Amino acid sequence: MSKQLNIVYFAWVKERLGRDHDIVDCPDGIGTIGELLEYLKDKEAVYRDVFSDTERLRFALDQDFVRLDATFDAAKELAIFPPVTGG
Amino acid sequence: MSKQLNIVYFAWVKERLGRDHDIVDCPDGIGTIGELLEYLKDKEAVYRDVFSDTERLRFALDQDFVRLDATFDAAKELAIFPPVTGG
Amino acid sequence: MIKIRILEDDFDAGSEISQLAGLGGGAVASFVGQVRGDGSLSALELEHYPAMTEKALRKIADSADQKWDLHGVTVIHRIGRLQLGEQIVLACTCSDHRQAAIEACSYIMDQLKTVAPFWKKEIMQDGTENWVEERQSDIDAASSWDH
Amino acid sequence: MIKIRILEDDFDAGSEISQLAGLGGGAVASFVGQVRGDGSLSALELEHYPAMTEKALRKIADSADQKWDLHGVTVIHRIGRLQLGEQIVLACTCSDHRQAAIEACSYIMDQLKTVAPFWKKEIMQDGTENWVEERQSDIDAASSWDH
Repeated sequence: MSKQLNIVYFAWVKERLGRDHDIVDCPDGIGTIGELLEYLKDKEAVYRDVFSDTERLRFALDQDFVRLDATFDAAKELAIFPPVTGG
Repeated sequence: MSKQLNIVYFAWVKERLGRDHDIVDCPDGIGTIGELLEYLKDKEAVYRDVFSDTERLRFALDQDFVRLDATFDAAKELAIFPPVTGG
Repeated sequence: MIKIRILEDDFDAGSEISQLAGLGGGAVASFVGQVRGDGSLSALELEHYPAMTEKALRKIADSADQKWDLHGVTVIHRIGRLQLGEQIVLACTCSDHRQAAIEACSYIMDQLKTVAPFWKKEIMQDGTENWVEERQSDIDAASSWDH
Repeated sequence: MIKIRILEDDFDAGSEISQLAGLGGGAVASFVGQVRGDGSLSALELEHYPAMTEKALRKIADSADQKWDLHGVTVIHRIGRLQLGEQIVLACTCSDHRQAAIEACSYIMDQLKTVAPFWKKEIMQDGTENWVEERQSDIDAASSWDH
């Protein structure tokens, strides 16, 4: 059974995707953020463009920083954004 | 010919000497602060008491920190005080 | 006492510092970052991740509070559009000892630069916009505390 | 711009910080030291060497200004009798870069503790008085910058 994940975007990730979030039905067999990105890139050209270089992206699961190889398990919200530049 | 030196005291040095300055006629042959202190200790008991441990004293000549072996040359003012404790 | 604020409006750094000073330690260190007039810059736009921001700042403040003996920490970060010279961020720490207060303040700023979810966009005088890139010196500064 | 003040009256740290911030750098660091209520302490009496104090503080500020790229430095130190909780000292630095501002502020405080001609006397609640002794940790902190 697929699970639903809310994906939120910030900064140039949001601008280049042209939206601030997606609700994605995540098929079985996709367990890590990296796998999810590959799945999305297969689905839509804009994802291929914006997610092409994962070195330039950072991720948070339920508001905690994680790496590309993190599994999302029961997480409800994935955030994808560039490195932070506050302060 | 002797030279006149204004000596100023601060903190417990001042309190224990019971005065905030002395004007001292400094005889020929006395060139360093250390020699001057020995000269004063010979003259008066209170100096022997307050200047007994020079490790606990700090010195400034014309408002610049110097060490016990500094020569006072043309300096006009010698300050004798404990280590500073501001801030 | 840890105080975290995320604000669109400006803040009064002096009042924040004296509030923290009122907690009674002998040493209060603070850092204020403001929009620096850098050649052709006109303004900054500060975006953040609302659901995460306060949590991330509180985690940084808690971690400072564990590393040093502090009476209090205040962290304020602004969001939205900021003009040249406006205040962006305040980190303020209060301790019995000056090194603890200053080091904790420095640590908070270093961490904030790398793990608080804020993004700066530069609005230039000619109307162009660029997202600020992360700086290696900030990454190095943050990781210098890892030992 | 270097500003040195020796005052009997209190000062407004927030106003001093914002004046320095007005010089335009992106980073303003500050440190405030205040009388810490330490058990049986009632007040502090701050003595200084008037002919030397400003010169010594200016030398410290000049030296910070040479070591780091600063827009301005403010150092304020109070003298006379100070009650618990009262402000004693402010060091504030303004730079384009946060590390420069914070390090310079820390340096100024470390130097001030060892080469500015101030002496603190503690007035205890039972009326006894003691001159504060120098602390080895302050000497070590000041000499840690000598390289």
